[in-house]
Amino acid sequence: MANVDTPATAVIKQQPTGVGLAWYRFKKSLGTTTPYMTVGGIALWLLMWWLACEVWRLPRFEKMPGPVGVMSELFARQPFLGISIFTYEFYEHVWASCRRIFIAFSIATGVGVPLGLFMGWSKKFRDYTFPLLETLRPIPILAWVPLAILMFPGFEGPVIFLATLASLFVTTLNTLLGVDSIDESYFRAAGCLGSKPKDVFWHVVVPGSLPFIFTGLQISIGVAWFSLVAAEMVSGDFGLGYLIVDAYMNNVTIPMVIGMVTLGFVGWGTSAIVRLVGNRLMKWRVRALALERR
Amino acid sequence: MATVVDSPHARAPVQRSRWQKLHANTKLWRGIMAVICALVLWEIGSRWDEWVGFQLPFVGLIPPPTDVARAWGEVIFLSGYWESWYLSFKRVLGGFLAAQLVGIPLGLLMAVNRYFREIFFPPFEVLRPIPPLAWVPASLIFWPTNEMSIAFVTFLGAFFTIVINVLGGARSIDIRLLRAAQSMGASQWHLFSRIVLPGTLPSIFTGAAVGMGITWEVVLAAEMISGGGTQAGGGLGFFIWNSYMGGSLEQIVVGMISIGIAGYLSSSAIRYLGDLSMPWRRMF
Amino acid sequence: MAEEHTQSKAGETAVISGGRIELRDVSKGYGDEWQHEQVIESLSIEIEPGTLSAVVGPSGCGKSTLVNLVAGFETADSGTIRVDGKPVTGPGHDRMVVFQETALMPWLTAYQNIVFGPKLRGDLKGSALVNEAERLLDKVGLTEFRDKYPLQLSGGMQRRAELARALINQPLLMIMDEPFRGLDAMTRELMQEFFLRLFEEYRRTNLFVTSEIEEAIFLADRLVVLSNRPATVREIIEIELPRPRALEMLSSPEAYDYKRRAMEILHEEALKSFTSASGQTEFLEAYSKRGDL
Amino acid sequence: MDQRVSPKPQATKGAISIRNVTKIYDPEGVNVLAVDDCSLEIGAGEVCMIVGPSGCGKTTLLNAIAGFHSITLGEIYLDGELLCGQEKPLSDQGADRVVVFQNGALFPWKTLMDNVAYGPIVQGVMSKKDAREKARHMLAEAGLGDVAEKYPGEVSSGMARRAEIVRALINDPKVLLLDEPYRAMDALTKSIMHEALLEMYDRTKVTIFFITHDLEEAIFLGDRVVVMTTRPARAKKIVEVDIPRPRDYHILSSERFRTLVQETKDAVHEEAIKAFEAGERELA
Repeated sequence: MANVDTPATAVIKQQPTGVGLAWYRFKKSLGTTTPYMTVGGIALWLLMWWLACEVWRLPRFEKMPGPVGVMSELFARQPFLGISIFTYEFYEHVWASCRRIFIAFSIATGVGVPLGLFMGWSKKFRDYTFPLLETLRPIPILAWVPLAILMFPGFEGPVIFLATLASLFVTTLNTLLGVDSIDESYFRAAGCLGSKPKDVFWHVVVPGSLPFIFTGLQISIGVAWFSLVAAEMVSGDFGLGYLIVDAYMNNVTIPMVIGMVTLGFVGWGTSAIVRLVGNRLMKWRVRALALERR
Repeated sequence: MATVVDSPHARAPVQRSRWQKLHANTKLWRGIMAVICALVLWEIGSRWDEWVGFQLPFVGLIPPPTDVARAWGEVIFLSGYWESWYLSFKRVLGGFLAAQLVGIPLGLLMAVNRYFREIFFPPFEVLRPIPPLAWVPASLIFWPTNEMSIAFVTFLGAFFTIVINVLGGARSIDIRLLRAAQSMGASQWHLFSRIVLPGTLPSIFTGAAVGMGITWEVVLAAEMISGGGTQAGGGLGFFIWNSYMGGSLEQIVVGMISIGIAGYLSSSAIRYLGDLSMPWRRMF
Repeated sequence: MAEEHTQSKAGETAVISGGRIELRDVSKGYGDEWQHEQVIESLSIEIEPGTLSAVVGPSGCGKSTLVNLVAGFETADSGTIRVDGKPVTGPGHDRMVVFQETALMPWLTAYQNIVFGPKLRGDLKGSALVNEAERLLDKVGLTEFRDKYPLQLSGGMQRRAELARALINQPLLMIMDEPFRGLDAMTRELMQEFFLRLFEEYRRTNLFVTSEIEEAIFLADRLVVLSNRPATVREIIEIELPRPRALEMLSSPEAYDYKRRAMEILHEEALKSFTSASGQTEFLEAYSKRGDL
Repeated sequence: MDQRVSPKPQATKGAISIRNVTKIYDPEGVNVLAVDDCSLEIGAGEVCMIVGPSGCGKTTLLNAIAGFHSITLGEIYLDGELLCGQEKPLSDQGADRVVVFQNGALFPWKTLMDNVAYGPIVQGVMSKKDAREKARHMLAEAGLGDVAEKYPGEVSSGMARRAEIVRALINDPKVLLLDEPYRAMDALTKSIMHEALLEMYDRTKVTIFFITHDLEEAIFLGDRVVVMTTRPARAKKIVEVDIPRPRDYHILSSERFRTLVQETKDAVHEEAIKAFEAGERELA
């Protein structure tokens, strides 16, 4: 019998798992220049902003608030201009925007994914619906603002409609791309194994297009935020977009920057959540990709 | 042994002219039919209240296609309409070209030089999630004229997209091409100009096409938000907002369709430019 | 030390000496402290100038890493690699690589790909370069396809274009990294015959990595059989088939003998790579039940 | 007493009869004659190898039997039942004829065990629990016991291919249709795959319709080797492989094996030259 010598990957010490491994990787990366550069990069940018706005007060820059002003206001117990992480009004705006995004995103996903799947699944349905989608898609979402205001009474309706419309196009198209990306042999394999059309749909079409669906969802959440901010600026009464415009109207610049920073943070957070859910649902892909990177 | 087997079953290839192919293309017919049905339904929907008396919830509020067509007929002869086309295109091109001129070199530099990437990428990533339109008020304050603030926000819209695409494209070039060039004596500059640059071209055009889409969105919004407020800013965005203020619903839809066509024309221009400059991507 | 390359007239064999490769105790590993992967362990080979040595080994045993080391794309952790006595420091046009699934520049036509090297270095200029390129294009049978882009060429044609691109740089050593992998059997057979005629005419030292044993026996003067990962030289089998080689020689008794010897070693090594990779014991028992080992 | 000596099950099912099948593809009016009046009889429990130049229509035959593509003329019978013919040009897909594909078609999103258990569950032949139990047992028998919980992306191509064959066998098919399953593998993995396939064949005696380019693989595995002409495909020559079973890889160096390989090689080489020239002409 062939003598099986020691396994090829010579493991010296017991390999730590999870946090231990992450800590080891972090310690090891301190050796390289990357972490210092990252911190340095952000520090440099903050410094420039601070110098331009608060120290040198350059011609155009003095109207803008510096990082120190914004941070002190943001973290102040009783903020001078009423907006900080301790004031209720701040969270009201954040909650208003997030609620709208959540509603718009779930409607767009609830309608867009099945629509995309069905368009990919039946050629006839696709021939009828795809041209409609393609004629409407080039129209920028914000061109719908006036119509949205007309069609939907009140403030909430138009804002949510615009964000939904924006992400609907992206979600449907990417789901459709996902179904097209599935290799023909998977359909044939399922056919060979005696699956009825229903089985092929649930066991091949849906899981097969999942990677593209989640790429689409990530873009769609970004587009939803994009349209939401604009809609809130034009017609909203609450929300981060409105906060920024309201601050602009009252010529108070600090809440405006707070609004922008929060938008950036919340926007990044929501797309991180979508990515997390995606990885959770597609364990098979995460493991295969990890294997490749090793 | 006859090389080409002539057999009774072989049928001569049927020569069909381009028009016949077009005619037989069921996909095309279904598409046209679908669009016509949609238009008819829209017409019936919005005229519903005239015929039956009560108004349908959504469609009822929108002007019917026939009115829109008539409004478009009138508007076409107004110089203001074409002027707004011109102004919007000017703003879009201005911001877009600026974003490409700054974004492409920055993306390439970040892809090639590790230290430059490690310094500039983090702040870039921090600013990227902020939707471009959130910058409109700040840019209105910062820049002296209305025109420059719109241009700045348009620039931002396309800038983040092009940098991300160029960076991704430049770093996913097949390592074997770089190695083949190295073994043929390519210097650092040769590697950059002869391998990295052409290799990133496809991603540059993808980034530009997406950037163009965003630029139109941003210009439209900026024109609505800023133009609507103070002096007449002009442009299709303002045209739509102005029609809304003036209460003529048909012109709103005319504006929407016009900007849709403008957007479509500009992104297909970029696609055409892409095919032109990358002949090597065609399969035959 | 390399003797001056005599300009070859069409058809006359170009006499090249030089291109002697010496690898002594070369080792190479990847990864960090926890997941250290030793790919090559104290490997020593000596390849005579003007000969074609085929390197075979179980899949994933580190053959491509060996190519990268000799070509200078990666540096060995320990041991020395010398070409004509000079240690290898980095990539150079004296060692040209033909990659696995062709690495032609997609944005350059076949002709532009071929002249890329000389034009870059400025060795050949103007009409000299054009004649040389035309001659090579004709030799690889791509004259009518000179202005086609790689995407518009078939697999076989792309391989021949890359061969021409390597040869025009007049390398001392040609390194072939499984160049015919991914071709269907028919095109592969024709490419092997084509490559053989080219080798027997140019007689450039050649390091030919492949996982197909029959291909190795048909093309090579020597068979370097590598062990499972971490790769080292398990055995060297001299192929005494006369040159110029013909397809029929592959069904001669000596050829089958070479094949059986190589298969036996590689079977053993492949099994090790199977068991250590996935550690199934049942498979080993099921396999041994058949009484083959 | 090792299993090989026990009485082997006599094959009673899986006889395929292909009678004067012709297939004409019609992409946009260019009538491509892929298979021309091809007739072939495959006995029950026989390993029939199909070899021929690439793109000669071998796969078209497989697609017709499996029910992926229709046929233009002729009939195909399985155990006397009509699979497809004039009235029914497209045979119904079913678990009695399972295909193993060239680049593998295990569902990447299911573990190996769920892949194997998929067939019986979907056909309602077994409950989920029994199907998974039988899947685990069959995978262990094929030496994949402890990778049963892994995803296809995490195992080597050799293991994935063996799991795919187990996925076919769990349905107890009449015919196993293999489309160059070991093409992308190097010689060594291939030799181990051959051993596993032969061992499985001795156990189950299922009819095997095997398309391949590798002539040695054809002679080593097959009872009969059918050499197809270049396009349009027709059975040009049938080589009877009278090497006794069970076979192991020692026969590779036997005299009889070598003459059979040479005989097949001459027939195929001739067709290859024609296909090669035709191919080059097409591309020029």
